[in-house]
Amino acid sequence: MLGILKTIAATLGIAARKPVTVQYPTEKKQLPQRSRGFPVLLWDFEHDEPFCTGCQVCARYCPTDCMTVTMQDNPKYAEGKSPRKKIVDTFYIDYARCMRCDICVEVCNFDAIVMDNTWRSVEMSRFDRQDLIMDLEALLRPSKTGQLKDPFREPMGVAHSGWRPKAEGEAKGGEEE
Amino acid sequence: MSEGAATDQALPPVLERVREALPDIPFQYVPTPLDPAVVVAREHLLPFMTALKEDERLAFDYLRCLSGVDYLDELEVVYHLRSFRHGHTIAVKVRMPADDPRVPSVVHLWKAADWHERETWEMFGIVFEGHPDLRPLLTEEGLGYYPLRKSHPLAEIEDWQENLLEEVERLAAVGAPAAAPEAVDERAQKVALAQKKAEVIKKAREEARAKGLSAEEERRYVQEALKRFEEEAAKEAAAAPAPAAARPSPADERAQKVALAQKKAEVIKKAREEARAQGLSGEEERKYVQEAVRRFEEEMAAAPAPAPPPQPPAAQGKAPLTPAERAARIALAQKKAEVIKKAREEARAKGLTGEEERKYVQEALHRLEQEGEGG
Amino acid sequence: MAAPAPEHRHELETIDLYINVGPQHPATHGVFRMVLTVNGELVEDCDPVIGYMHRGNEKLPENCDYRQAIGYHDRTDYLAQFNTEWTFCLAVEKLMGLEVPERAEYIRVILGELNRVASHMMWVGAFGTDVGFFGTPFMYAFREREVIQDLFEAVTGERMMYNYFRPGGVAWDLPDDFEEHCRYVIEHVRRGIDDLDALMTDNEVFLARCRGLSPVTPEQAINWGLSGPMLRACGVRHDLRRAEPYSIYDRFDFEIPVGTQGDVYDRYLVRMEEMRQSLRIVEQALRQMPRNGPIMAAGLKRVLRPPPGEVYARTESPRGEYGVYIVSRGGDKPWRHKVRGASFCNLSPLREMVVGNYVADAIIILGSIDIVLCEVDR
Amino acid sequence: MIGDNPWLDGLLRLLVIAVAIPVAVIVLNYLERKVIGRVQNRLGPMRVGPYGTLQAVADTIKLLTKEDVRPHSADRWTFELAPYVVVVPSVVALVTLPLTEDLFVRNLALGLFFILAVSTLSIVGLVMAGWGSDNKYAILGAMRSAAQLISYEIPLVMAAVAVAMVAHTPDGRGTLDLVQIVDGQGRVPYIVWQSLAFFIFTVAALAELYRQPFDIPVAESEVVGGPFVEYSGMRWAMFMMAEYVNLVLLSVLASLVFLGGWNWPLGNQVGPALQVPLIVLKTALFILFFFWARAILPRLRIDQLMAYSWQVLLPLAFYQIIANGLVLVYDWPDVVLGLLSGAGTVAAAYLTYRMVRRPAPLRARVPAAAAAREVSV
Repeated sequence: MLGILKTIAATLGIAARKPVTVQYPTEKKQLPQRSRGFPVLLWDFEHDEPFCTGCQVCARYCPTDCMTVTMQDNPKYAEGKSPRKKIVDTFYIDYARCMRCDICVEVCNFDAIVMDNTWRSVEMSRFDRQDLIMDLEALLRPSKTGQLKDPFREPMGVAHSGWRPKAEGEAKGGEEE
Repeated sequence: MSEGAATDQALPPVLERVREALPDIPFQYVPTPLDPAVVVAREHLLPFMTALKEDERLAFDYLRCLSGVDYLDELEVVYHLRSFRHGHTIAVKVRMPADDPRVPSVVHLWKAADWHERETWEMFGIVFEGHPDLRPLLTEEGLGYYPLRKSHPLAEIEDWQENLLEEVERLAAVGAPAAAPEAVDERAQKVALAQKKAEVIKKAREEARAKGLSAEEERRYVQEALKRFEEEAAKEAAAAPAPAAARPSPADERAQKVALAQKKAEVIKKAREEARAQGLSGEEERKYVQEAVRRFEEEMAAAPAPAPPPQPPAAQGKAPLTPAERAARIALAQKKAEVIKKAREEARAKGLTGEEERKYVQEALHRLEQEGEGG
Repeated sequence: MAAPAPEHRHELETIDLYINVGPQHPATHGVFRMVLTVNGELVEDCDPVIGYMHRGNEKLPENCDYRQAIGYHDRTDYLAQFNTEWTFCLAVEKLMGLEVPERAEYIRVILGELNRVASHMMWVGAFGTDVGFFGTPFMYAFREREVIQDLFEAVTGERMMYNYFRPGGVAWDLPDDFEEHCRYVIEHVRRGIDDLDALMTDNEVFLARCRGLSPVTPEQAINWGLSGPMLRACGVRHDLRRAEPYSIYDRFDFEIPVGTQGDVYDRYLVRMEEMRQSLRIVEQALRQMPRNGPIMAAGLKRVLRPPPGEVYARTESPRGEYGVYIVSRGGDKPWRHKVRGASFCNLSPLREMVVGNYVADAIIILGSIDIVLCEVDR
Repeated sequence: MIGDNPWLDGLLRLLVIAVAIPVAVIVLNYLERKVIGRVQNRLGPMRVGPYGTLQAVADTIKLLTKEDVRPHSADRWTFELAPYVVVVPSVVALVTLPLTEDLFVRNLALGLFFILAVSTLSIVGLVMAGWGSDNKYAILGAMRSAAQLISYEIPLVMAAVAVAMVAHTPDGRGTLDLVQIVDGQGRVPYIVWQSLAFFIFTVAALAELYRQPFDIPVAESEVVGGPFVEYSGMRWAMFMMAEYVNLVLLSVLASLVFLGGWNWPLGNQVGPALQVPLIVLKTALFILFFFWARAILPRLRIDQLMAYSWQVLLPLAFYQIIANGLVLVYDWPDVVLGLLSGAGTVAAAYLTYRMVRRPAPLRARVPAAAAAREVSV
């Protein structure tokens, strides 16, 4: 019976410890900066337009094929207000299909798409599957309204093959593959 | 497997021992990164494998992986073996023609091969003779097709399903019951056939077990039952000719959109080369390319859209794009391209500037269209 | 093949009771079904039925390029994703002859070994519920798993499906506070292992249920193709990290725990000891890891096109030898992509292990094999 | 005796019990989840009501309102009556359970005998539930529960009888009246003189309640809840209520018979104000032990469980009764009783230890049918 006595002693010790439960809705665990929720688009506040130019690289590399992107000429470019000739016209991500594999963020040439690391993207359950298909306006909302404080910009991905430290001031312009 | 298999360059130590132990069985050495691979003919496989297991110097007692590979014209089975006593590894490869997928089973040597062979059989259709219990493992009985064969559709299967659904919805919406079951029927028929076949197999297997046949006769008994069943099914099929529903061609818009994007990309590239050829500065070059794209879009808008919107079923009989019509359109586009090139060379020969050159090319196009309508 | 005895030689002609254990059953760890032919409580015959989780994990990567295929490996063995991604990357690196930088190798070893601890924790919890504990080992095990998963989330951003390793290195660098977060995890997990040890190892009732149950001799184990803790419990000192060292495992010293009788209790002891050894490896790796340096092989194209050839790469996943056999014919998509799941091979001799025991034991023997159904059905 | 009408008095006392049972079940359910939660280093229910106190109430309401489904192929009346056959005996047994000298419904001269006799009836209910719900797991669970409850009923009864034999009463020794047994424990509780009987009683009580490590009839991982598989809603709630009532019954009985009930440290004249909390404290001690055993012990196998009862508990129970008999015949002082019983307890501990350490007997016997299709290994 020694083993069982030892078990009782051990469990008495453990029962005395502080319980580890986090009571979810009232207290929430602090998400790390790299937490991968769902992909969202970034808003360029200087030129008041999305960073994304609709180049469809992410749509091509998405394993689950959950993105559809179309491109349009940038009206602001004609007026000379923004450096981007092309801007995204419509951008749909089907969050029901997306498996959050972060390949789109990696291959994006213009660093226009990042993973939302706030609780909003973790609490993304909806009653109807159609509501999970996010259009351009819904994708831009977190970045536009400032919910997305500091998204994780990975310093080095395979897309920028050939490792070199990304100096701070380096231009974010997209270089061709 | 690399095509040019090196035959006699320096053999690794393992294969030296294999050469000593089995002088009479020819094998071909194929260098692969981790384990030395050998290709053995199918007839020599069983003696080769028994020697690998039993021979003192080799003692391959651990079959770690058995996989089938489909090289379109040939099927291949790869055995990866390891010896615990000596610590060396080897990969044995056996090739067979695709229409005669038979390989002797190695379950009596390594029990591990049991499930591997069952899985390879149901995925590739390679029959392992001598396997005690060759039932499918992952898929259900009587599936009728081998998923991992290259012939089994991979990408198109989605389109095939999507189109089937569209077809059904559209026909259901029109309420034409006569035509509706035709497309769906093919799939339901196939499922029914598979279920019937599964029952036949199960019944045959029970009878064989009841008669107390050994596993070998049992499998042959099941085979005959299947053959008898197929003949009856064939007779029925002959009596009521199954409607040969041609698979609807995947005319969805996504493929169309991609084609459009590619054409536009070509136009941009061509325009950019021309601009560079003329040594235009960055700014003009961009404008030049923009015009080329605008012209291309007008041209596309003017020309009739390649796939007319789905007409009502009544006109469904005429296929949207008969091959003759398509050939005519391609010829027209080529003629137009030549005219543009010719006009451009003339303009350059005359030393016209970019602006006049474009007008010149425009007129050439108009003349071509008048001749076209007139002709 | 002995001639089959024509009829049952039972005194009283009783029909056999077929019990379907699964596919919905609390003890089958996923969608797996055992059709047990039961005579009273004794199991006379067991026919394992698999294939409920078959999703064509070997056919789909033939349509994806080499980076997209990594997602499929996360989903074959969903308890040891770093090990499976590692095997796939190893295979592609061997095909292309890539040189993985030092720091990336150390990151892979640390995350791989911590993943082994997390996977064994999951097993101990689930096995405890099978044996009859009312969820206590499950809660202790998951408390440690949460700690490890928080570390993984800090590094890769995901708690389970990491998609973090790339052929040639890792996707991006570690966060700055990784070092002391890792030390906190090691110390916390070590205390968790001691809790579980105190709760289960000497517990007489646990001993009574597990000791001496379905012993497996080394010859049987090798012939059946067992690997990992199942093989080591039979006394065969074989661990790929030591027998065929891949990556930088030859720089660490760690023991390989080995059992004596090959029964269920030995499998439990081997897995508990393995967890401690993994923590030792992580500590050594943390000390030896270069502070900075490249984490990705240089000069990689965005789309990898390995030269034609074939390779069977294998690593020591928590369940055993996880092998990936890739045949490439030069294109950006693998021509054939075979996955040798460790659970697939460990599960195949289930019939020989279970027949002759009680129904209650059949459940525990199945639990002790530590099967992950996605790896079995692929 | 409230009012001079015995019927009214009896009715009122029964009413008290009828109210006390659901409250006790809800409180125990909540406490069990809190205790097991704390053992597992987590908080337990916190969401419904302050600190989760209303969680058990919410569960009860849910169970009462949930539709209790009856499988189509079930044997109708067996299926529907089974819960009542399980609940009624354990509730009836509460009638003669005294909390203090006059806090009971009716005190019978054969109180102990009545309680043990009635509580064995629930075995029939479990077998009816298993057979009625026409489900393979249920039948297996029912057969297991029948085997287990019967084989552990005997040591339980014999342990109680052993104590009843040596109970000190004003007119000589031996009585089945619970109040007299408790009165006899003024100075020394019977646990001291009858430690072996106490050991047997506790282990057998665990088995009676089919709680870990003897919860084979309702093993989740093997027979998925045993006889209760097909039940849901109100009927399942009745089974759970029966379980908790049995728990209370056996804990109170154990504290009365072995720990001296309301009498031991404070004596008889203290009055109910102190005696009731004392008996509640002792019962709580037992209940805590049962909860803790559930959290930390795995499950025995059916053959080990049966072997343990027939080969260890029963011989020891006989030994205990013979020892008591000797002491009564030769009129030795109580100390000898305690020594003999102590020796028995040590023997019991050693026997359990040796039996559990022995590896499970190897059953390599492969029945003929399986051998026929055996794949050559």
